[in-house]
Amino acid sequence: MDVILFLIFAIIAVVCAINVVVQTHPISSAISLVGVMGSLAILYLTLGAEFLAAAQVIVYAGAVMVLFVFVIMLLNAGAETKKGQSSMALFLGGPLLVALLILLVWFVQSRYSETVHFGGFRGGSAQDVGRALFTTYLLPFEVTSILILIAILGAIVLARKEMD
Amino acid sequence: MPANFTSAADLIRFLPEIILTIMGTLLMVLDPILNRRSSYAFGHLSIFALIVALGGSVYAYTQAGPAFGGLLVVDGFATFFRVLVIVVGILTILPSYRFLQRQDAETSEFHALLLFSVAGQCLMAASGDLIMVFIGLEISSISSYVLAGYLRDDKRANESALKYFLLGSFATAFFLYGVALIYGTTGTINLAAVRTAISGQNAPEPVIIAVAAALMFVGLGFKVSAAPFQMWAPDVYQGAPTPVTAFLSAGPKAAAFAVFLRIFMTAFDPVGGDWWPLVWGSALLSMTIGNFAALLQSNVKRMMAYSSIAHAGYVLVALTARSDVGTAAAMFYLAAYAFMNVGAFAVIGHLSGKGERYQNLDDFAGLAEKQPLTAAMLTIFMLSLIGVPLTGGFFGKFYIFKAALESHLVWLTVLGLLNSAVAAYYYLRILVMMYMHEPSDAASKVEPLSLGLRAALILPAIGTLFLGIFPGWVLDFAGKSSTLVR
Amino acid sequence: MSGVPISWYLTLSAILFTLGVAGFLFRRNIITVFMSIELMLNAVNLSFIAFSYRLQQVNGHLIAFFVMVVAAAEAAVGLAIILTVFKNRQTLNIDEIDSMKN
Amino acid sequence: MNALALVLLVPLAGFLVALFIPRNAPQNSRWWALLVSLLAFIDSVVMVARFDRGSGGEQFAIDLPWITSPEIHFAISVNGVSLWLVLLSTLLTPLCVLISWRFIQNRVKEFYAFLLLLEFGLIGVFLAQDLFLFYVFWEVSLVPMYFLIGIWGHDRRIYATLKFFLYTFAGSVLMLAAIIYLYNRAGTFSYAAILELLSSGRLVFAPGEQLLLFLAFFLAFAIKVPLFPLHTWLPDAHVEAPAAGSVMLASVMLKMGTYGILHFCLPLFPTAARACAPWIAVLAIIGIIYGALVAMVQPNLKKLVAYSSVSHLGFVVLGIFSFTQIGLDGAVYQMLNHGISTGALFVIVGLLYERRHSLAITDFGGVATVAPWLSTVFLITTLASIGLPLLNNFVGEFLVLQGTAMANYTWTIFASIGVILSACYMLWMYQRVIYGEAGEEVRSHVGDLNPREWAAVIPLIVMMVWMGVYSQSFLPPVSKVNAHVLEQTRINVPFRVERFPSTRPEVARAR
Repeated sequence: MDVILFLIFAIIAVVCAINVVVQTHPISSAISLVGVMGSLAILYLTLGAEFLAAAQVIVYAGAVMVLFVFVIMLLNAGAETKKGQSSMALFLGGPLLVALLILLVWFVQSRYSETVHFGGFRGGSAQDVGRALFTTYLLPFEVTSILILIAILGAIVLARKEMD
Repeated sequence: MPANFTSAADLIRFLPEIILTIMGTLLMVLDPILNRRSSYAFGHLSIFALIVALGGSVYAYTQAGPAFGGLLVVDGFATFFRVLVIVVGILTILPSYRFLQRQDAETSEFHALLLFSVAGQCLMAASGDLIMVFIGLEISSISSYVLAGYLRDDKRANESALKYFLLGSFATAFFLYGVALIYGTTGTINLAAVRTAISGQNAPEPVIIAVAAALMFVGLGFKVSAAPFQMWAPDVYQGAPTPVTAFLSAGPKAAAFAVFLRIFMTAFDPVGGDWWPLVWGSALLSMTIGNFAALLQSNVKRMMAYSSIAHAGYVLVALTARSDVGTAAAMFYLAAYAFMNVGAFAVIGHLSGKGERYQNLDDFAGLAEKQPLTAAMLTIFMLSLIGVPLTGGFFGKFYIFKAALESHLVWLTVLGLLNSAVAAYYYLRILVMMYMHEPSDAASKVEPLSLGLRAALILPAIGTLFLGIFPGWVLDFAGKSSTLVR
Repeated sequence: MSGVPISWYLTLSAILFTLGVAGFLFRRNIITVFMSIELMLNAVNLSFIAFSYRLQQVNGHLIAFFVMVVAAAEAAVGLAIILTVFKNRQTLNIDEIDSMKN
Repeated sequence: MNALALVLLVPLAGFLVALFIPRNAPQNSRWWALLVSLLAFIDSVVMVARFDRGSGGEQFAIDLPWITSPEIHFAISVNGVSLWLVLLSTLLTPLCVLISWRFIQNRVKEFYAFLLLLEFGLIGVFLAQDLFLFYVFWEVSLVPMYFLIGIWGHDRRIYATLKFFLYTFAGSVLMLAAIIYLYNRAGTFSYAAILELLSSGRLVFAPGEQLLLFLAFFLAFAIKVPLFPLHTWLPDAHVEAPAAGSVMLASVMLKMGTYGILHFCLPLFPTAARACAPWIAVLAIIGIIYGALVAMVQPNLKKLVAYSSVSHLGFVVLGIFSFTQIGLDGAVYQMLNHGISTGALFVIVGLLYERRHSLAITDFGGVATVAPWLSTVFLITTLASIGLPLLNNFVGEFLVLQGTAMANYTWTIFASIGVILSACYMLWMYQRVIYGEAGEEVRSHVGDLNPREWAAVIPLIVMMVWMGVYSQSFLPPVSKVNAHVLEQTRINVPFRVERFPSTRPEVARAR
């Protein structure tokens, strides 16, 4: 049952991810990315990360991707026209990519034989995350607020009508 | 789980970041009031903030120790880099008074972003945990992205910001993947704990740590613009507003190197045998690519970008040495580099004129005749970048290669030194232009030095000479704190 | 009933990460490139959460949470930058944004 | 106060003050530079007077800690060789100030400031007893010369100055690597301490290691000398430099290389030095003959003198690598002689250029008729340069050849060719410039020496005669130092290279 659940969503995630990369129209890529995020949210659930699953849907799929779609629509971005790849990307990126994939798959397969059972970890509820967030991780939590402030400030600086 | 998670000592150790954040926010809030009075008020206020933060970080050092349960570590190393990035912040603001005025772009946001960015860098310098490294890195980076694109209507600035942003985020993802692997294999992301975990009895397979180290190396390599991850630097440095370029090449870079050194010398030190060839290759490649590409540039900002790649290579040589002396040498070099580079960019920004039209090598022609002081200061910076004795750049280079030779890196030393001889050529070209040609259009139109600019030139020059003639004090401090990093 | 080996999750994460890198390297549309980065960050998050399960700790969740927050902030700034670029150049093709080559 | 410290500090202080003289008061700059350089000269004369000729060691030592880790000292002292080189530098600087008095009209302030900085760097090189400090001075002296050539030079000055800087800089970075390596092995930068470690056998270099270190040092010095295949920067730099720059470059700066070889390469790496001696000697001889031959066909006065420098410096290197007391003495003496006589040649060429604004030999002719005194001075200098007995070069060349003959007679024969050739090209040049019909240009522009110029040439003429007639004023301290150096080269030397290749019997008979 767990295996089937994993496989279904893993395959959805991979297919969607491939779609993100191969679709020429950004809007299709964006929709596919939402698919990846959704299936990942389910996988988070199987790993016992309830809070993160919710956050994934709300923050990522809900907020970030909406922003993306909004910008795509706003700019009325069409499909990619130019198909010629820059040679540097092909020559440098291709081998790098294959090496990365082989390396990662190899080393990941060679270890970690623990298995995941649905419900095998119950420490990821909102309560648990919340407690950690306001004790051990209080500092990063507070500091992240600066980050949000910068994001707001940055968006204002870049998108404002004119300098004064 | 710690019961009392904040104490007074914790807050003191966190003082510089607190000060900078509060002042940054204050700047935004006070914008409507200050804007009407004087456009200089923002600059004054942020310099004040940085000076207070400087005091804060020194005060924090008197209470040295870990804070927030090991998330932060305030030690000599952290203090060294905190002070360094704050000083870089001050030296960035000084020339930007006039620069921003000329581009009609004085706003409180510029200064607020700068303060936040410096705060992020302070955080990076002092973080003892990968999550803090990550957040500090992002605070510093995101504000830098915006600063690079600060002149919104300038095409080059847009492009600069875009490339910086895309490649920066890309690098962050690699870094994070490395963090994930470390977390998965050791169960912790605290640097000291990671060190214990991978050197202990039941240490995980070294190859996994090596892969994690490699991924983090990719991420940090992008941030410090080390080859082969250097390709963004020329476009970004050329396109960004010059004071911002100066800042990018000194502040975030120093902070990224601080993180680099701390992670690799603390957490990954036990597996040093696995990663040093990687750093060795990157060091050599950075020096070579940087210096040889710089030979071909006619745009000075672009040339300085390649030069900064080369200098990242020199610092990597110090890292390759994997010793306390190497760490101290890297610290010293970054300090010297910050002075000479920020100073050089101050001159470039001063000369560039409205809309940054004059950035070419030819535009420096005859500057010595029109403005001897500016030319003399730039000469000091260039000689320091070349590595001529009695400047900080020379002593830093000397110390780096001394550390390398102590670690038996003979070839890297020889190749590095030969590289620095190649580099002499393109720095000298600027001197040739300034002193040995008839004044150009740009040099004839150059404005008189404003007070801020004067300070922005003379202070780094004093710093450069001080580090070259009396390196002892800084060196002792660096040497003392480098042993504590482990 | 047998469970899913944790390495399957990690492999999935590696595949997604690699796809993200591929998208970053080979796509020309800036927005798609940016989405590839988001994909990479998601892959990393999956690793964190899988490792967290293995270690039976909540810490990995928190790191993943911070990654999400940072990604959101990055998205806001990144999209703003993309907007300014588009406004000045009317293109989203990354190859056409090269005004500074020698 | 220690006379030595003053010699070094006066030019430095002079330089710093010169930076603050207003730009619109060039006359102040000139007088200031003259005053400072004369002060330094007087001071070095005092130092020479106080120098204890009886002892061969380092004197007036000052040793102040500079940087604690790594341990670097500000250690300076003077010995029987550096004594004269310092005197040479301080003697020539005021003369350079004098000959530039009218010639340099733009950016006067910077010119004299750089000249004083140059003096400071050059003196420092000869005095430093700490390897790090030595490197510092070595490089510091490079910068003012770079500007002197680049700003006040002739048409192709930029090319020349870049070439000059890059050649020397590239050579010296390897020396820096070797210095650092030496420090890591010996734990000190102190020259005396390293020598002590070497002689007591506590520091031993493997042959290959020693060879590489020797080559790293030697390359830096050989470029500066310049030894034959590395000499190409020199004609360019000389020709393009202003007169004062040429004088300082030829007379003092080139000696940095030969002094370095004598002071560092030989005592520190004796085995490698002896092993390389045959090769280096061959290069030196090629330099002697090649320099002379090329000088012969030069249409340009300065270029001619520059190539003659290549030839003369070959003698110095040859003398050093003869590894004999007489050869070494001759080499040092020749260093001083070359400083005086080539310095004088460049001064005179500079005076001619100032008048005629040309360096082409064909543009002159008949100078004797319009400027008899100038021609006389020129004649004395030319004869000195050729090596006429009773003038200085004769003593040096004779000693070098004698020393070389003791080491290897074949070398002597070939080197002697250089002496003959130098007579040819110098006299031919003199004839073309001075005698013959005076052209219109020469007649209207070339005047005789004025008092200021007399002041610049008289000291040089005096020195030429003095050094030629009574070399005993100078040689004894030099011999003492050289004896030390030679002694040092016999320590830890597993094998000896006395002759090369094997002396041929017929040559031996001829001897």
